[in-house]
Amino acid sequence: MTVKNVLQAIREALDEELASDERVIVLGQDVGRRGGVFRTTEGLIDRYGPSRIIDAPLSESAIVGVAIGASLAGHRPIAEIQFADFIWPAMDQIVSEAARMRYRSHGTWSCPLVIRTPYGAGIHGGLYHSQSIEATFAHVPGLKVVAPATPADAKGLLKAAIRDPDPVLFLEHKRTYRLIKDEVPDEDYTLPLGKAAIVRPGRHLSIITYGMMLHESLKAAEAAAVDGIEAEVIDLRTLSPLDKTAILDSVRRTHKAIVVHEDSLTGGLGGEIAAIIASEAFDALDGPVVRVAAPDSPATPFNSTQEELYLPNAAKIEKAIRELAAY
Amino acid sequence: MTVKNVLQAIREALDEELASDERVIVLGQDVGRRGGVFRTTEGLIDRYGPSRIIDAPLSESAIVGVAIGASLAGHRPIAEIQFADFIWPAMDQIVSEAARMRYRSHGTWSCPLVIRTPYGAGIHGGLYHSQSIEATFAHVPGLKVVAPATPADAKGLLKAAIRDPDPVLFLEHKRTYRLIKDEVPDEDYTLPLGKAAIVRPGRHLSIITYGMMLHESLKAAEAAAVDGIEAEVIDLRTLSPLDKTAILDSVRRTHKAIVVHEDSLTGGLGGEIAAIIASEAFDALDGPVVRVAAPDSPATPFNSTQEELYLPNAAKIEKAIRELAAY
Amino acid sequence: MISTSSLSNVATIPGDFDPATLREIYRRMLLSRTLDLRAWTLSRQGRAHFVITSRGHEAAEVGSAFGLERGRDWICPYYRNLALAVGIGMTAREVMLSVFAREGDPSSNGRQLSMHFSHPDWRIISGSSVVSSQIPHAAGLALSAKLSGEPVVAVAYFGEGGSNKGDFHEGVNFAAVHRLPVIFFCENNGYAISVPQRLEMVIEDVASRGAAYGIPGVVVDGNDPLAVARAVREARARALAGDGPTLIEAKVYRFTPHSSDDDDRLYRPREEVEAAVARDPIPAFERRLRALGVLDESASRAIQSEIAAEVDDAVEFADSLPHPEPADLLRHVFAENGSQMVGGAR
Amino acid sequence: MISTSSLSNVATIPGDFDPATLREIYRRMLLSRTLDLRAWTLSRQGRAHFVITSRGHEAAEVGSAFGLERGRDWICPYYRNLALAVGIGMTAREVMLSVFAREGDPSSNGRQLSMHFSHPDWRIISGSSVVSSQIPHAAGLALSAKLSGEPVVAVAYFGEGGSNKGDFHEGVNFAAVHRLPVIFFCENNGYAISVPQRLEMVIEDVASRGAAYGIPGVVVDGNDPLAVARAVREARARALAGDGPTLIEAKVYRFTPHSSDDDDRLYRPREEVEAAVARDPIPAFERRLRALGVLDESASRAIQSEIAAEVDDAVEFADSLPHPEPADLLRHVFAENGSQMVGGAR
Ligand SMILES: Cc1ncc(C[n+]2csc(CCOP(=O)(O)OP(=O)(O)O)c2C)c(N)n1
Ligand SMILES: Cc1ncc(C[n+]2csc(CCOP(=O)(O)OP(=O)(O)O)c2C)c(N)n1
Ligand SMILES: [Mg+2]
Ligand SMILES: [Mg+2]
Repeated sequence: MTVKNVLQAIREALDEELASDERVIVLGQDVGRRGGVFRTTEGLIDRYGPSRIIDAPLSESAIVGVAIGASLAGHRPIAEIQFADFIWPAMDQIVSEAARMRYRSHGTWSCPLVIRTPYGAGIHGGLYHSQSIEATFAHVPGLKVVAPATPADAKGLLKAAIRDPDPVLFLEHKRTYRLIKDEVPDEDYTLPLGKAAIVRPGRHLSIITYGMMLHESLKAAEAAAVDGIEAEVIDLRTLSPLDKTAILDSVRRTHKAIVVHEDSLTGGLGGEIAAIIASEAFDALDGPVVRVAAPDSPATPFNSTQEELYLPNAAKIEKAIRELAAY
Repeated sequence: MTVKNVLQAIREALDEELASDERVIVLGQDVGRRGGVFRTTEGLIDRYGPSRIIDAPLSESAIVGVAIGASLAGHRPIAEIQFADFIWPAMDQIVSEAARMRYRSHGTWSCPLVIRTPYGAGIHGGLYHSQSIEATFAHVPGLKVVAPATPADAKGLLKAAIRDPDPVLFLEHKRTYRLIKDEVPDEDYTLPLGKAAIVRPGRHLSIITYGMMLHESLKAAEAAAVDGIEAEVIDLRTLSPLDKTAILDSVRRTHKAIVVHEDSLTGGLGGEIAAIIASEAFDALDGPVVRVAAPDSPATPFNSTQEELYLPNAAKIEKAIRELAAY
Repeated sequence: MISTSSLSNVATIPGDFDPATLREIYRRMLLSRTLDLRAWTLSRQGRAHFVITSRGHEAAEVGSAFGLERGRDWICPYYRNLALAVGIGMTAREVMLSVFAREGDPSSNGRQLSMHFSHPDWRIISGSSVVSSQIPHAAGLALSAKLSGEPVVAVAYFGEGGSNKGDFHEGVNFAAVHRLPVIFFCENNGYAISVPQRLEMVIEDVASRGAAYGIPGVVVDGNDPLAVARAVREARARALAGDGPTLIEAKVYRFTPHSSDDDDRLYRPREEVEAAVARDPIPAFERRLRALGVLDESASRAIQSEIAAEVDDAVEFADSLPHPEPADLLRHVFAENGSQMVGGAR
Repeated sequence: MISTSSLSNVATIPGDFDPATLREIYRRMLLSRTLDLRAWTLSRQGRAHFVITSRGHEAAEVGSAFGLERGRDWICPYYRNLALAVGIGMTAREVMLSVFAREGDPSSNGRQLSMHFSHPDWRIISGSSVVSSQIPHAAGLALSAKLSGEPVVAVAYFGEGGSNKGDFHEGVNFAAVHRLPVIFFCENNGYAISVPQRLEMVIEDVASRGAAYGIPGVVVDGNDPLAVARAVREARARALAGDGPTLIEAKVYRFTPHSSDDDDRLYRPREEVEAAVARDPIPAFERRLRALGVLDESASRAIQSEIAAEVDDAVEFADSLPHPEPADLLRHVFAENGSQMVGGAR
């Protein structure tokens, strides 16, 4: 075990998979000499050369489309979209092509590729360097969506995503990159896609969350624990397919649920999770299913006042915990 | 009042708005001589000429992007995407541009435009002429999403959408085009965006639905009524912003809710609706919030067996009604 | 931009095609045409839900197939490519399985609209109905070939309409930058459904767009299968020599409405259609082969009756097969445990 | 493709620019540069979160503004357009309000990253950070102008990187087909962040892409504001005459890293940067005006100190204003009741 931040963990995962499997290639804007705008691909071009670490023209649709083609012929491309906000031009390639190739060819063809992209707010990125995009993609059958919150998870899940036989959208919360440091196993390991983790056990209510909001939720849970309210905190880690078992088991034990995400409320992933609980654990519920999320405005403004106001945080989550506990 | 089908109602709405407001223009593939692949723009080019009824090159992103530009300068463009399945190449223009223009310019600029597109399955369209796309767009702040189910609603809502100061995605269920016929007022009228309608009152449970599934739900409700189960059927009509008041009022009266949509289950709009109910009407609930939707596979296959299996229908809804009523 | 002239009037056997190959090209064009006509009839009879044709495009499509290493080169087709599928090697039965959407259809097992072909043995990649999304795929397949050193090319097929889409621009440019072994094959029939070329683009030749990417653009007579085969062969040689992509534009005409759902009388003058049909590449090629002595009356009749039987058999065979299993609906959304992938499983 | 030669060495006052205009072009270039440097310093001091510069692009951007009818022609800028905003007419205070993201910032009221300009009076349309999405908007604005008969053009600004995106292809093609009064203005600085031009495209000149759409492409020396202004003026005249769009490519160099978050030492040799800076268009233009007798030592000094004061004032002013109100966060997602729209409210 060595303490690393999320950035380092991701870089290591890329490096190890490139080293062990020559089918793995990386393509995206500025992934070469520049080492990526967040330095996640730093040094890779020196080690693997420009034929495997490919600086792409400013063409998101081609980046994903070319990755699809390469994956069809047996490569294992890792496409990088520089910011999640710029993934929309590649929407068609992701939704219509990567996610449906296996289904539409009845299993003849498949797209074992990973699309990595930094998402989320809290670093003064303004409207177009802050977006959360997970709800949109978690609604796409045939695509897996992964969103780790810690260095060890980031590494283990990224390696699993690269080895996965299906297309995976790998969401890296950019605020966690340098902020979140923790022990990372030194040996080669993967973590299974589709499995949530109980990060903090508790008996009074369940908080279901992921990404940066895991850390805010944990803080909130600690604060509420001072008054004897024990919140269980679940990190979903994979957003599609959802680990329904983990969600429902927890709520059946605690009888109350709060879903927390940074994305805007309406149509966010929290709706799906709340719906699952309301339909499949209804009999166990002792209170409304609560959602803590950003308001329904288009991403966070650049100025600091409003960025703070926009984002969910430990204080807002704590308030929700206390209210639900008192219900 | 005259009996018309949805196609005729839409064509009339276009015609009337083109006639009364010279800022209105139509652009899209095959909207000219061809009159649209479903004939919704039939005859318009003869009446308004090729400068207002514009056949566009095969470029969805430009169709929406050009509409945005024209709307900024004061026109009222109606962009047609030939099939909803082909809207993804325009995703960026819709999400990043049209929906955010007003917000990001703090009200200086705005995009009063309509994007019309036929969606939905049931006409043997296979994987790429059948998709439901509403959940994705209902999660986009700054964009309104409308999905009428009847001729009169289609006309009144389309006219309102054209006159609306904000971008509206107008979803036309292609199976309703010729199938659904009903009385349409002869005079000029609009219907307010954001207002649901109680199409069938009932006291035992609420069915919340829209589009083609309204008609299947009504059939199911009639079938269940034979045994004295009275389902209230609500047609949302506008999917964003949602008419929360109508949803919650109904569920507070009936104490039980079924959400029905043709789109695939996970991450569908039903999740949001169920979540609203589970959080804001929890105390009124006498049973789980039930969802009836397509399975999590990528749209409906072409062959008839599987298309039928894939789609929700009256029988499946009736089953859900009976089960929930018995809960 | 290079313009390859039609060779239709040359009266000696072209040195680069032996008589058997010439007859085979003809046979496949005719097989495609016959399947096409039958599929159209089936749709008019209500036995097929939806069909889309390649009538008028046969010389371009079959010709292109004969410029490739069939089964080794990667094919990214579009919905207009019935003749291409037949040209590459798909059988009448396989085509009819797609038309009837029956269990065992190798393209999609009845999931896709007809004429959306896919075949593992022929390296025909499944395409969606979304215009031009296959173009970057071909670039990616070519990237893969280049990286692994396999001496094959990838070919993307699309219409002139598709050349106006972002994915054309991005995909071709990417391939050009990396000098990938890929051929972009544009079938210019002058219309995107009803939209005539003058409302699609200002330029005359899609091939002239090659210059925007620094790659050669070649115009070829799409009614001449041999000219097309040669243009493709040359582009292939260039690609394998490391000289990167070529944009080939075959000038063709679509004889039918866009699909069984279309009515082209709304937008195409009948005289225009009739004039194109008068230049039908199939009888023209037959006449040419007769003039060359490669085909005679009896051989021609033999081919025709063989094809008629083949198509009859294919219809009967496909229609005898069951619809896909209901339970099959949810298969292959994701990899199944222990399933062998073609992609990603080298 | 036309290549407009640099006029840098001509020693008589160009007939088409009067001395006051020449001085004003110079003043705006210098004002932009001074604001740019100050914004960079503010970001290094932590007083601004993020800045992006137009240093090195000033001659191209201010020059282009002086080829337009400022305030009447529609401007669709990108993030590299500080000098353009100043060239069109935005004030130092308005720029600094964007940098500080304060209440009253006309571009976005502090919602967008700095240098994402918008201004109703100047018809500067708000742009996102998404590369090239503004290109189809300019086509749409031009369509609107054409339909309503207003004799104005729309201009889209973007980098050579942006010319590889689908929206460039689709937007330019649409405008070409409809002969819309629009100018596509490409600022080619040889890099998309770190990606050098040879990895972005095979061709030398983005302007040569005009041919793919049947429109003229013009290369112009982006260090020469007058050559740029003339090229824009000509394109404007062509557009208003009904002859459709022009693609102009100004060759420039970005003096700074991509943004305050970038470190260009990772990818650009220092000698290359230094060589470009040695050709800095601002002192070059000053020398030229001096040689022409349009500017003398004292006038030059007066401009400099006026600008210094203007920028000091702008910083002080902007920094004295409050951050946007918390309650403002949810405004303008949709139209507010009774609000007057600029768009859609003619
Ligand atoms: C992205 C997209 N937009 C629209 C359509 C609907 N559509 C199907 S074919 C077609 C015209 C295509 O024309 P072209 O590329 O010239 O090919 P052709 O059919 O003429 O061979 C259109 C508009 C589609 N399939 N995909
Ligand atoms: C669609 C999209 N992809 C990626 C980015 C990230 N990004 C911002 S600027 C830039 C490079 C742009 O280069 P160019 O168009 O040449 O303009 P320049 O900055 O050189 O003036 C990139 C990749 C973006 N803003 N939008
Ligand atoms: Mg065509
Ligand atoms: Mg650049």
